[in-house]
Amino acid sequence: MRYIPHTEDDVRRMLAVIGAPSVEALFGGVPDKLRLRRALDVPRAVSEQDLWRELAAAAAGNANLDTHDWFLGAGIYPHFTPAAVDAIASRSEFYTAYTPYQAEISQGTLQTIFEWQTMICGLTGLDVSNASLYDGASAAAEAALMAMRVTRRSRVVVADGLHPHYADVVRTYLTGLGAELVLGSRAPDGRAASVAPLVDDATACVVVQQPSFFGPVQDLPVLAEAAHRRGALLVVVVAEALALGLLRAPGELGADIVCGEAQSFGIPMGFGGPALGFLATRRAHVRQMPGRLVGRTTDARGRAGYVLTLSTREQHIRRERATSNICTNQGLCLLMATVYLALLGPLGLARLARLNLSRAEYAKARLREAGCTLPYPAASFNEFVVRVPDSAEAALGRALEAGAVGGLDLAPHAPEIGPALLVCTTELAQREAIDRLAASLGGGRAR
Amino acid sequence: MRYIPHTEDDVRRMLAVIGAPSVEALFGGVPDKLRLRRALDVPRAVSEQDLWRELAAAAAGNANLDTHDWFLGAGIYPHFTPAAVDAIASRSEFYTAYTPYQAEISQGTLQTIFEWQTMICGLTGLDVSNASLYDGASAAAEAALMAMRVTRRSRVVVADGLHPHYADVVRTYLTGLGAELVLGSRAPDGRAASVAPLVDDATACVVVQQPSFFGPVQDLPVLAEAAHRRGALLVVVVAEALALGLLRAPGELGADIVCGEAQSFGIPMGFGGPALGFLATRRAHVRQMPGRLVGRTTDARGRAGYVLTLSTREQHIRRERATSNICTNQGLCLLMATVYLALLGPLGLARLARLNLSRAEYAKARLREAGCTLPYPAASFNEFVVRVPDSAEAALGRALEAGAVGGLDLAPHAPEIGPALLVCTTELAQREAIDRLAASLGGGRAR
Amino acid sequence: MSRPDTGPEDVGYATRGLAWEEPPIFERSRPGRTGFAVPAADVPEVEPAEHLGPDAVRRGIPDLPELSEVEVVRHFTRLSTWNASVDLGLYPLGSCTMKYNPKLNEAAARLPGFARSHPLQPAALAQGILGLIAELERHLAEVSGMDRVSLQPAAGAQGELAGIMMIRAYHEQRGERRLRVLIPDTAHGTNPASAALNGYEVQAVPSGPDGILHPEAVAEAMGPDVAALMITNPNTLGLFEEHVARICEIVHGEGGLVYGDGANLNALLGIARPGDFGIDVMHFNLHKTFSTPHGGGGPGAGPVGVKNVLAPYLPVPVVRRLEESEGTGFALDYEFPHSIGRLHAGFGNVGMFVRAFAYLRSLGPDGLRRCAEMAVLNANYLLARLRRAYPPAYDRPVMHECVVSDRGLEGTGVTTMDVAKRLIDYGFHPPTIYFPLIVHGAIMIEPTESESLEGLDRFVEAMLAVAREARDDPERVRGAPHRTRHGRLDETRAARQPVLRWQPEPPA
Amino acid sequence: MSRPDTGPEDVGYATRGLAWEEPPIFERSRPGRTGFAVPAADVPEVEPAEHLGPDAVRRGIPDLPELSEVEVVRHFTRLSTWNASVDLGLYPLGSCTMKYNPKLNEAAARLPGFARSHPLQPAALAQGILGLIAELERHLAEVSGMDRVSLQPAAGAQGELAGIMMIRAYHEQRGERRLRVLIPDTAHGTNPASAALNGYEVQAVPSGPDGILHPEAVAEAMGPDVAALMITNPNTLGLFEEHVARICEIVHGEGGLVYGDGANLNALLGIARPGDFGIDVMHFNLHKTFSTPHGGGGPGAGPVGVKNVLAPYLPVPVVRRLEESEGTGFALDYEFPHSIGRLHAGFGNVGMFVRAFAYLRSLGPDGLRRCAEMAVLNANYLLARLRRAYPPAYDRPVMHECVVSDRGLEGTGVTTMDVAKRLIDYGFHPPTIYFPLIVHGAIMIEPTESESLEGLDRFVEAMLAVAREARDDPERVRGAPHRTRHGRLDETRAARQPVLRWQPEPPA
Ligand SMILES: Cc1ncc(COP(=O)(O)O)c(C=O)c1O
Ligand SMILES: Cc1ncc(COP(=O)(O)O)c(C=O)c1O
Repeated sequence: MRYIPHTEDDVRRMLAVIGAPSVEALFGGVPDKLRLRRALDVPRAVSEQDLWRELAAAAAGNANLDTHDWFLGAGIYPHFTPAAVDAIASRSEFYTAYTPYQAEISQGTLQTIFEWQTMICGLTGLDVSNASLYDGASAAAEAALMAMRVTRRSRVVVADGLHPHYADVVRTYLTGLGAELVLGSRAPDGRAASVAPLVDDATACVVVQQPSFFGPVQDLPVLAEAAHRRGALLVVVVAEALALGLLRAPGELGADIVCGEAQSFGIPMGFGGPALGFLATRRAHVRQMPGRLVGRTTDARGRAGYVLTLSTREQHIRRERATSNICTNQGLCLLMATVYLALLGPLGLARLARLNLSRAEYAKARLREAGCTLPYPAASFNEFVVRVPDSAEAALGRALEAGAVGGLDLAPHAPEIGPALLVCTTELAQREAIDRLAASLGGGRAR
Repeated sequence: MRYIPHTEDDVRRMLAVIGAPSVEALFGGVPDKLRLRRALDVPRAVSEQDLWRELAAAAAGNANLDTHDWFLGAGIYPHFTPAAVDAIASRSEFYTAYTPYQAEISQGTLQTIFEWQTMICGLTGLDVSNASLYDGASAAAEAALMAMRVTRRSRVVVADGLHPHYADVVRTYLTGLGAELVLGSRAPDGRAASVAPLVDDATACVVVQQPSFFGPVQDLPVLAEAAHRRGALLVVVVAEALALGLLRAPGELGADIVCGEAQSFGIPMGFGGPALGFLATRRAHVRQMPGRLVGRTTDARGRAGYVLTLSTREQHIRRERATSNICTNQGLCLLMATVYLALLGPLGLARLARLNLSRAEYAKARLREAGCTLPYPAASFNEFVVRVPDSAEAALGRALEAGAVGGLDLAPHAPEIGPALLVCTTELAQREAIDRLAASLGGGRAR
Repeated sequence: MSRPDTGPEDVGYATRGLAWEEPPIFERSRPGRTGFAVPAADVPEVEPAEHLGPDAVRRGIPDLPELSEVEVVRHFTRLSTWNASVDLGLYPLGSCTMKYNPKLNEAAARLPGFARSHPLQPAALAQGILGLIAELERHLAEVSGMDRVSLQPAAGAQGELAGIMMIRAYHEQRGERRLRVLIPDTAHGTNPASAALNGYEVQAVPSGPDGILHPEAVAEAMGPDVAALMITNPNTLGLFEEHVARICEIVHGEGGLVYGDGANLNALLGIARPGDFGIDVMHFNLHKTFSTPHGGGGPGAGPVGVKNVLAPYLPVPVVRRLEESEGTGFALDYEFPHSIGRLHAGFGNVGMFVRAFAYLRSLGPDGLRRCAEMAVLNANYLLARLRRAYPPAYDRPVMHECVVSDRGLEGTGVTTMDVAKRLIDYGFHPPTIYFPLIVHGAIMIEPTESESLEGLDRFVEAMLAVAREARDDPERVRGAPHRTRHGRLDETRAARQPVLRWQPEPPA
Repeated sequence: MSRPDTGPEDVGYATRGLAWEEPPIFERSRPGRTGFAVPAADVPEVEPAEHLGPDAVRRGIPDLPELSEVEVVRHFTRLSTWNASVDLGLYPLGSCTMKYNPKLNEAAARLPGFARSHPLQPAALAQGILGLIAELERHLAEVSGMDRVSLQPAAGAQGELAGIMMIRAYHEQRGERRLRVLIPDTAHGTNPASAALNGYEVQAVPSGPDGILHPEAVAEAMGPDVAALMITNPNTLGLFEEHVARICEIVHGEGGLVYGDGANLNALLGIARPGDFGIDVMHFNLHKTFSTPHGGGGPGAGPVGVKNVLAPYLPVPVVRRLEESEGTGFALDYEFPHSIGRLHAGFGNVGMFVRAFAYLRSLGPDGLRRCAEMAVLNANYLLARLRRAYPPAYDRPVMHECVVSDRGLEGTGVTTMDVAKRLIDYGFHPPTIYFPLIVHGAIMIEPTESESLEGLDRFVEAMLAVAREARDDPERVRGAPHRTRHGRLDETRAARQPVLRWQPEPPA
């Protein structure tokens, strides 16, 4: 077995030192009736070469960015990742290390997290960011729980436009806590309708996704007003982090917690995971934050360095009184995102976001011409709802024939819109591809 | 430009320190009439994303191991490379370093070369190996030149079965030196006919490829005898290095120089390059060797370490009296091969070679049944000549239809054999693929 | 500012050498630099401020640095040189199973069909991945003796949460409101944290003088209001909970369920199966037992396995092999009325599934068993060689890891923390320390099966050298590490005046 | 065995830290270990000894170690930590153009269509690569002002050999036997070595007091028996050979040809073209000017470019775009009766072509010119800041690199070698030293355009610190390096008693 060094001679010598007659004897502590007395029924081992063939075949069984034009986003976005990102993430000093408990021998990971925390503060307009959470959905859930701890309240108001899967996860996390989940409605322009009527003195927070799952850019100041008037927090959830390259920092518009999904920052779609949940808040709430935090300190010789800190919030110290149960998080994804943001810088990120926006506006025009309609007039970023002339299924079928994964069928999530798709255009969606998509979705019904 | 850090402000400050009015002024040393006063006529720069699309398209334009079954070897062999090899070769400490001139800060590269030299000694049965040469062909040429220096003779006898491209390169390297190149003939069994009649007192060396380009394993002792009787050296060229995992070390059979191509040791076929030339010889000839050599020494504190040594053979010291003009060689390929051999070890290499051999014997049987003939009875390793019923072209066409690159059409190299292919079966050629190949080459003419 | 290059050079794997320096990346930033080329716009450019309104768009992005590609690459390459890692040496963090992460798995997870596919693409266009998920679920069920597995949880702790939630759903389905969850005092922190996160009251159960859980203790704590007992087997002392079957009976007897923390499953591969102990639900740590890399703190994957009684409550979506009638291939099912719902926006950390699957296929039944055997052999070998200098917390045969106390250091003034830091000087990442909490100055060592005999001997020599130093030269140990770029870092100071983000130095 | 951790910590990029140790891999070997799984045989197994005869097969393979995959990975990962590299910092080896190696290019070269294709597969199945080769040849011709390019030579030195051989073929074609090749005393060693390798007698031409070649000197050496002059421009002193045009006329006047060593082309990209100087044939170093990595000593690529007069002699095969009449695409031509023949079994180092092509496409005309401009700016900036402490060998404006002498060290007892070794302590790979030979104690510094202003300033501070140390504390400099794992290594000893392979210690 190439992953295990032991030779039979090694084993003999080790048993002699231990004073055990056999390896079998080492398992004497396992009661006989609990022993498995047969070989596991899993396939026989294969050589690396044969395994590679098998895995390549499995991979070939999936449509992907290399095989299709791509207009499907809805929480996981098709973006280009500079090669330098994976080159760094492939450094085994990073990917084969554990959580940096032993600071003196983990400074590479620790300084990276410190840099990431700083970048997220800049993007969100808030004071503190944690290292990471599992994904955007659990980040939204953790934010709601955090707001409940901060406010000692148990009612969570969710403005319209939260990713349906995020809403599901928030619901899951709230079970057993006697919490109440209230969903807002949608305004005709596609943005969230006013939540003011839903917010009461028991409300811990208003959760709003920016931009909305349906695309529109939400009016944060109004939502903040509604929340703050009743002493609730505003939780802004960002599923398409690239939007932060262009939108005003939510922290400047009243958000108390900004969290979401940073997969767009150089992390492969990877069939949805690993992704990268992030969460930032105001300094005042730092002790209620979930997740790891890295802080700067000094060493015995007064030299600056970094350590995991404020661990008294965490499970390994606080156990049942911890702010969260999270332990292993998404460290390597955080590294990738930090490298990605360092490569793009403020201008690169802003220009890339602008290209995404421009492509979306171009696509809207083409789609209208092709006979589709756009139900929601509110301004959007790189994703929007398209109503198709016939059925969403038929339209997606035509797109597929034209070589494109054309978007998300909204029927399961928002049947009220009618036959509609959520379409996303990033820097990968080239003009010609957009033209082909429009033609296929319109089904030749050009006006 | 993302590869160049300078901002306009940096440029201004640097010019001020230099005391130059402009960047243009720095080129004052270039006479005006020699200046290019227009932009270079090369395509405009593209973004990384667009470039990637362009390169992926170019790559997609080539048949490769992922798209076809593969029976084409003839000097570059389709083998499986364990993932660990590229993981190590992707360490930028290795691939972005230069030739290890500054030993104290290049020990990683130096120790690797020292280990490679040792492994090659074991595989060839000789005392000293250099770091590397460009490829098997130039290694053969350098070996012939080296033999000329050692013997102070200028006649080079090439036994039949040297790779035609190697022979071409030897011929090229011999021009201008007043050397004589003599080619031997082929025995009916496919091996080299006796070269004794060709070897005279002016003969520097007998060059023989093992196994022959046509597959047969040559009789080295007989060839060594013929060479040594007249004071010539025996140069054994190995194009399929994997054969060394199974064949007796040439050094034990009379070879004075063993050189060749080590691409089979974990280096991608890469359309023929970069490859990995190697060259080993007896201690007595070390000062006539071409290429880099690494030796062990000690540091100021008596600690063992490694340095480039015996450089007085080399161009940077000896200039026109150097043993070769080689400077940059194939360092990273040598690293890959060293990792590969370390992973396989003696047993892995022997077993892998045996699998290659077994596949070849199986293929021979299938091909015979399919109506092909095998003109050469001499025992071979993983490659052999197949005479096809009709024309080589037609046979290869049928193979291609069956999804295989079926081998090398020998017409340009050995028309005398008739319609024939050189077919190679490695660990990648699975039984079913061999069956398909046999059927297609035979063209349904099963006996 | 020079410190002595201390310690016998022939012990361990490290000495001192050149160390690269690098400031926070923001201090390398210069206005106007970039490491990225934005693709040329092939469509009319939209002016964001016009499109969204001036108040909605930002004027700039503070705290993003400006560097060229070469500077970014150098920055992170240098940072990487400050980390210890499995690829550089023994990383014996107890309970973390820092085994070798095969390179093939890294390459496989990067295949475009896996890395560049989307969770919401039609199932018909994702049969390769769905098939792999279904197969991996089946293999994990077989390895653990559970009936069904969901890969969705993103890490062990989320697997625990999923398990606890299924237990809650199960009881509520029966119209029962149970309030307490019993957890042994040796349990990992995530256990109580997960139970509490789902609203349960946590009650600690003391382990016996022999370091394992006794039926009496469980029986005493057990009651009709207890929803579940969470048990880790082998436990965090590396001891097999030999009464586990009886304990499960007791809990079941009062209508409770038993949660199994599978973080230590490496010790049992092919040897015994939690499902056969009576465990109702458990999680796996693919990033421990199944070799997926830890990534400096994740991503991991924490699949949850259940017995059929809990199957109705599994998270959705569920990957299902189609019935003959439906054709061939795999589909996604959402129709589980009793499901606890979703835990992840997608399917979990799919990239880790690919790696774990590759690992399972590389090992097969014999290889899996070999892992457990050699992991246990290694732990027992270490304990045998260390026990005189570092007495074990509980003197019983261990499984995949061993826990020693700081008793051997008594009177030296040297603490477990000092020993850990001193080990760094010898080129070893320290073991887990001060856990489990019930062991005084615990040193928890898990070598895993990846470690060779010589590697273990080197580690032992280093541990013994430190023990000698603790007596002969305690200052040297208390002052460790000496060979690293940084001396010991002050965690108290970090917590007292938290500096959690970079800020430009105020111009002096 | 502790050495002082010397040097101001704020200078340069390095201090001291933990360094991993690792013996020769053979000392890690244990019989029976392996890092490889041989595929199961799906055909009847052949017994080699029976098949080939017992005398033809080996009984074992000495000197191959036996290790598991994890041990192999650790071995080489640790070894890698002992190297300096471009990704870790400035690597200002003069004449080597150690610029940044873009990561995209590494990924591109690994695309299966490039990395897993075969040189002898039918041209029809290799159109992607053949097209890339043809395009790169065209771009290199435009950049250099030559008419035709062949990418076949595997490195610069082989490009030189190809060029010299074409020159020979050209003369012989004219029935002329010319014996001598003129080479300036500043030339790189490969120039005379390449000329000699092809049987020419090498005659050195002295450069003038201003470090460049003068027409008179060439005229004097020139004669009807001179086949060619080899010239490097900018030369190895970093100086532009401003008389190159006149010199070419002189050589041409007597029927000779001029070979241009293109190793320093980085200084001229978009600025001037060797072809416009009168150069007849030249080589490129893709691993210098065009950013392909040096790999610790290759692989590189040394394409050769020629004027039309030499085109008939280019190495075969030649990649040709098909005529309309023949259809579209590219073909391989072998029909060049006057060709010098083959230099490589395949097409050369194709993997480097992919990288260089990617680099050209990333830069475009403006980017290429920017490279030259910033490379020259950097070299001049360094010289401006260093000149007082390290006087330039020749006091003229430099191009992409600058050469200083050891005059500034006079009386200190400190040598150029000492300065180089001391720079290592500050985290810099030393410049090229003792070359060109005509400069006493030459220090040849080529920063390339990849280096930032701050990076250069740090290097300057280190150089100046060393100059100060040379006066105030010469022993410290003579004893350098101090911070590295190894002290200075004894090259004399290595050459006196060569140990060129590992051998087991004789059992004591
Ligand atoms: C015993 C035990 N249980 C649970 C966990 C939590 O697993 P994760 O870190 O994947 O959330 C760990 C991880 O350290 C553990 O050691
Ligand atoms: C000026 C000069 N000419 C020629 C060469 C030889 O090039 P290569 O090392 O690629 O053979 C070099 C490389 O060092 C060089 O600097």
